Amino acid sequence: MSTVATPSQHPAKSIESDPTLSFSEQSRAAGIGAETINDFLNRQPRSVLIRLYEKPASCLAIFRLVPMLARQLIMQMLFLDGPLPVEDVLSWMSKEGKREYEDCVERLTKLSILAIRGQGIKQTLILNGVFTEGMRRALTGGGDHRSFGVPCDTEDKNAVGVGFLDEYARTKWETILHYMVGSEGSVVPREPVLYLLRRSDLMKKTNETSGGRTSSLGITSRGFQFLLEDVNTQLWHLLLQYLDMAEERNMDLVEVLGFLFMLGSLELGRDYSTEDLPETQLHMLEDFRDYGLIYQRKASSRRFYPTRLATTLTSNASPLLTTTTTTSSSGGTEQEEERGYVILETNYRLYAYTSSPLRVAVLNLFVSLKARFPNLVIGSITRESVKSALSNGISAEQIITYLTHHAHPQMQRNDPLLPVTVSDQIRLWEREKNRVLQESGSLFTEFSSQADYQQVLTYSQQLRVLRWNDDQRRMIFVTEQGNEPVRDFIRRRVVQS
Amino acid sequence: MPEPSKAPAKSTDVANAGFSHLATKASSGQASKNSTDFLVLIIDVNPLSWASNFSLSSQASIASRELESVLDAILIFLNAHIAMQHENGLAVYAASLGLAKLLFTTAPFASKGDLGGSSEAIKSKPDANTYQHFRHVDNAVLQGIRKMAREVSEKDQTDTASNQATLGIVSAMSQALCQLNRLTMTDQTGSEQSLSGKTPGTLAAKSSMSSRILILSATPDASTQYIPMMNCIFGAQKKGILIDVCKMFGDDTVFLQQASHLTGGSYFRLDEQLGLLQTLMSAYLPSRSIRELLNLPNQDEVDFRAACFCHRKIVDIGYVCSVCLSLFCEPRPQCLTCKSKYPQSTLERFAQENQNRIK
Amino acid sequence: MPPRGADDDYVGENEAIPEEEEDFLDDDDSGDEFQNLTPLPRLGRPGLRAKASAPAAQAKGKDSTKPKGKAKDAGYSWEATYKRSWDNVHEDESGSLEGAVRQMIDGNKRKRVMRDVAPVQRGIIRHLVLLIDLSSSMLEKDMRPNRFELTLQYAKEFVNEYFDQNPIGQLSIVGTREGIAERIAQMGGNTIDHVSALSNKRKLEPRGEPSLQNALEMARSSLAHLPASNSREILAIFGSLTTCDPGNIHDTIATLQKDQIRVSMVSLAAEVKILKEVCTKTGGSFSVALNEGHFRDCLFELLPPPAVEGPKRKAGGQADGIEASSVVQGVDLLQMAFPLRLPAHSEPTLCACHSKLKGSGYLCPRCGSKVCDVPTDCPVCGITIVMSTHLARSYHHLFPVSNWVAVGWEKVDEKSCPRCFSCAIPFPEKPGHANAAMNGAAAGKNKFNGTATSAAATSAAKKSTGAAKDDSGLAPSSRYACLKCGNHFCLECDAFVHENLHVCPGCC
Amino acid sequence: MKAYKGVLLTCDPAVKQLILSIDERLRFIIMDLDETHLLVSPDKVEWMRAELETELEKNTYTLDA
Repeated sequence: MSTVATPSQHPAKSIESDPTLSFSEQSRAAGIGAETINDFLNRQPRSVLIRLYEKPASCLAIFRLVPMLARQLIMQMLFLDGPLPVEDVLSWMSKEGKREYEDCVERLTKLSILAIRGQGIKQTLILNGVFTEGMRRALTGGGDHRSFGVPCDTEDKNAVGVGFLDEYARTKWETILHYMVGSEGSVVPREPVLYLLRRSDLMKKTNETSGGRTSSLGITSRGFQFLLEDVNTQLWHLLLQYLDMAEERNMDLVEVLGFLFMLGSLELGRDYSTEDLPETQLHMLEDFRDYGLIYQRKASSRRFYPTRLATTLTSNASPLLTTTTTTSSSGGTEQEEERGYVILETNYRLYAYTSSPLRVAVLNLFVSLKARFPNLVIGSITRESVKSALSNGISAEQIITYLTHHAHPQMQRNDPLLPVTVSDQIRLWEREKNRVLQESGSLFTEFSSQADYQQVLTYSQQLRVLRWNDDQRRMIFVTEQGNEPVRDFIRRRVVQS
Repeated sequence: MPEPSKAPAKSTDVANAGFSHLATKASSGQASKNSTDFLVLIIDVNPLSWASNFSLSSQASIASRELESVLDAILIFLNAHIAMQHENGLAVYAASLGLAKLLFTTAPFASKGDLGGSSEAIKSKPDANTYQHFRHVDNAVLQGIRKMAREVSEKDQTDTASNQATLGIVSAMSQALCQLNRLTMTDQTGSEQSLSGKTPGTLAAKSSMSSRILILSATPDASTQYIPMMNCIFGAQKKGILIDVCKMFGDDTVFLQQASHLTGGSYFRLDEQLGLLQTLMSAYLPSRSIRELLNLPNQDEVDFRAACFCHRKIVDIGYVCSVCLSLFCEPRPQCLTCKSKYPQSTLERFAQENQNRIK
Repeated sequence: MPPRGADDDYVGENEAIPEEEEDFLDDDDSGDEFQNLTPLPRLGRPGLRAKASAPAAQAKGKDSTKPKGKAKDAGYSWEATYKRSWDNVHEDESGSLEGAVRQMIDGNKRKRVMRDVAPVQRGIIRHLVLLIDLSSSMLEKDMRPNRFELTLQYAKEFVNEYFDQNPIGQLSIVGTREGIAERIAQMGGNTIDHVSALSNKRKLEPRGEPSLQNALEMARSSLAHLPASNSREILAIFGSLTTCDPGNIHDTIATLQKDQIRVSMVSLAAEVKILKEVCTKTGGSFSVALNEGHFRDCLFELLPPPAVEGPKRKAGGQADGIEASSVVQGVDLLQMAFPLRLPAHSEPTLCACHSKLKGSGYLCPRCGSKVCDVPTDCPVCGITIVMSTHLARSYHHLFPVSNWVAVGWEKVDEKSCPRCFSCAIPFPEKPGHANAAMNGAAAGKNKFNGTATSAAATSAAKKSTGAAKDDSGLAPSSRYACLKCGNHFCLECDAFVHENLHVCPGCC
Repeated sequence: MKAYKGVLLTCDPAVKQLILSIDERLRFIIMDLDETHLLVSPDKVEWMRAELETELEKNTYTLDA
């Protein structure tokens, strides 16, 4: 389904992200979530991981990132004292289970959680000692690792409630998004945020200065795709960039990751002390304030409150902000909206029950809006509007996913959820745009003999550079990369013969 | 324009363009795989059976220490269940003589007010060394069970009649089913279904919540509970709720065996106490979504022969009252349950048949 | 009959609401009388028994005349005055309809719950012949898509539900067309056989005239030999206004009466004298379907096992040769066999019922022959083979959960539990305390409880208008109490317990 | 044995005809390979796409227009 290939600026990673492993509970059909936290962890060296496992909170968070079957496997072995024979494990799996089991073991070994000992039938599985210790601690409690956040012992005179935190997190986060879509009167976020946006190729410098605005950042096509994602994916996308950056800034990755995972285990609406935090984490605290992950009354405050953005970080809940508001008791309308607000009819007309300018701005990316009411926007999906979205780099699949995700509860009764006419038409429009595919390379013709032709053909096939060939007229088209080797091959053959 | 390298990936995409229904089906299948799992744990804390099981050790202190160690295992198991998935739900009931109590639930609608002292636990300061969710569960369950034990022992002293009371396991099951029912209702999109009348079935099928009940049983069957127990089982079966049973000690209970068999759950009899944690972890932790990947312990033979109401004898051929369907192992003139009198002729005929067979 | 428009059933449904409400109130009354009695009627004391069954019979009689009465009141649906359905809906103070709509929904829920729970003796071991008119009149299109298609569809649903509710019941299907009766499905307990027989539309093509007498005779022949303890019923779906009979139908009625076969009918066209007479004389019910929805309701009303009318039935002359005695008829001791289940991986052997080679199956404990499916009668020794779960599945008909009563505010005090006993949802605060609580944490947690809060709002509204007694059976305090254990439950649990669970969580 | 540098276009036959007609105005096709493939000179591709777009646009009708 994925339409956008792995981001080109990370060639190293794209090799790592083996499709079988990309296990993307978070990554959507679209390409933004192409690298997940899993891929990031997979490429960490063993020493980093082992140090990470010293904190039970990190163990728990990483535990929740691996596939369900792997989690079960870990749990099963956690309280066994000896190694577990592979044979036993296999006898306990059903036929389908065995296939998934291979993947799980591979992933767990990559994370240095599991090791395979021995050969042949006598193979045994053994859990990493540090991880076992950490995980057991997490489950049984106790110890003095203090990895689940140190609460403040003193009463906060300016204590804030959950409702406030939710509101705070939302405004902070939406400020960034608003800035990206360039809504009227949006506030410019702080420089580190802008830097991250630029770095992650969501926005780039534009030469023309628009209006009276001081900033000269413009949204990129990746940025548009980013907007259509749900908050969880967006957040992780930025955090991964942050992790990448942390490496460059020589921050200790273990502390950075450890802090992230700790945030995920904190309790909403409680204040935690900053006192025991090391330098790196204090620094992160400051950065995370900008994203709304954390609330601090003053920069110098000795306590901080995690917001819901932070506490649900390590959960796989698909629409994160949904949980943000459904379980909170603030603002009834907001609650309703979170369950979906878009009604799409077979006549391409779209009704969006929302008052959020951000949502309207996002919809405006691919819907031509007709009318706006206080709590309702009416528009229709037209060829023009979809085409402009496509030219911005948004794919049809992304549009459809977005509409599905935000469908109004009233639509839930339909099966399929979206009118088939509309979803198919959007795909057809995309296809229309791709009626001509191009690929540069070279065409080889006028081979002297059928044998020559055949050899070059096989050779280019082996190199996987062949794009087109015609046996009758003995013509071969190879890609640009294939040009040189094939040319060499022909030359060598000429010399030989 | 897309870069050329995309072309191969694209082709399937394009091919799917006209078949969006296929695409949506596939994606919904994916979603259901990560569905949330709601576990209801019913702990049998019947003091009589606990005491009798450890009567060999003869000292009350040892028995209570045993209980503590079992509780520890249970708490680790509960924590593991919550750890498995952030969204996993949990409710814990304790069933004792004549009563069943909700100790903890994550169901959003339930009032947490007077649940087993958990309110005090929430107020208390968190501790940096424990995951908060775990702490809430542990505190609620521990305090709840202690409170219950206190109440039961107090009641014991006041009236001895409570010794005759049966175990509140059916009460716990029916409460659990009610809560699960409510949970699946709030899970679906509200009230439209009852307006349109016939939709609930289709909606229920779509709901992504999978729920199961795990019973840690210590007490043998009570024959008086047969009918309510069976009704609970059928209720669970209709709602698609699994019932897992772990028999901690004591004899097998036929009712619970049937419960797990009829609802597709697993029944396991623990041979030694020490294995409790490992058994819980390996057999009862897997959520329904990954059960299809595993071979869980299963009963080969479930005894579906019925036990008669008069002597609790297992019968091959029984005599059934046509009014209340009570089952007896031998012909009798009057029904024990509904007091209906049977025609003399029938009784004579049966007597004759029996004689013939003996000949 | 002219085809009915789509808006007819709209009116029809609205029509049904007040009618049924009245009805359930009646049921409720009769239930009250029973509450003085032990849960099961003591058959040994005929006096009590008679008293108990009399109102039941009355209620039953009312039931049977209900559809007719309804039809009379409403006239034909095209003659009815236009119902202003929106008049029933009132806005609350804030101008929202939510409360009013919610109350209607809850009212419906409660109504479904308030079934007759009077503990009457029911004929659990049912034998029913489903008789389907296959005459050309079934091709009328007054019901969509036409009578025939609709009937087949509902019949399939009926069969499925029937076996679900009557696991040890048996069913056979008979059709009638071109003046003769034909058997569509043999008497048996297998849902799949019956449904597949009903799915074969080509074989059931309606044509010609029906013959009521032939059909009844054929149905009777498959019921008459059954033992007295089994309840024998015929359910006919009749579309034609005429019948083409070879003899005197009154003779047939007399034999049906003699064999104690109860005939119920659903007519799709109109009330026909002879059809009605068959039903009333045999103790069945007769109804005329007004529209598609009502047709379904009429059919499905007959799903729960019928009450057994004790004194009227007299044994004697039965195929089994059971002599009449002083005991109430229908009460009997039955011999049943509980088979050994063979797992699927066991050695394949021939089964006694189809002579097919199969691994799985059940062994009759008396003669050791193998059958494919239970419940059934052993083909070799004739004993009834059932699983204990089949028996258990019927228990809820015999020991129903008593109706819970709505609790008024005056009965709520500090001692009563603040949350539903079974699902732990908090109940709304008593109005007096509400203001104080609203400011506190309670306001937040009540949000989840949409039902309860809005119900409280509507009940508060009701109070202000002076309507003291809530006629819909809804509790102003959103609490429903079990009289036996005294626990309070919410509306959802009330519905769930009575419809699905059949166990009161407090009583066991 | 000969080699041409160029861009391989893959398209459906209908679009190919359109491209051929554009080619009549300004030659850019190096070789017509088969029903669905064309070899064209790399520097004209963008221009050709723009032309094709306008051509296709002429044949599309929308209600809103």
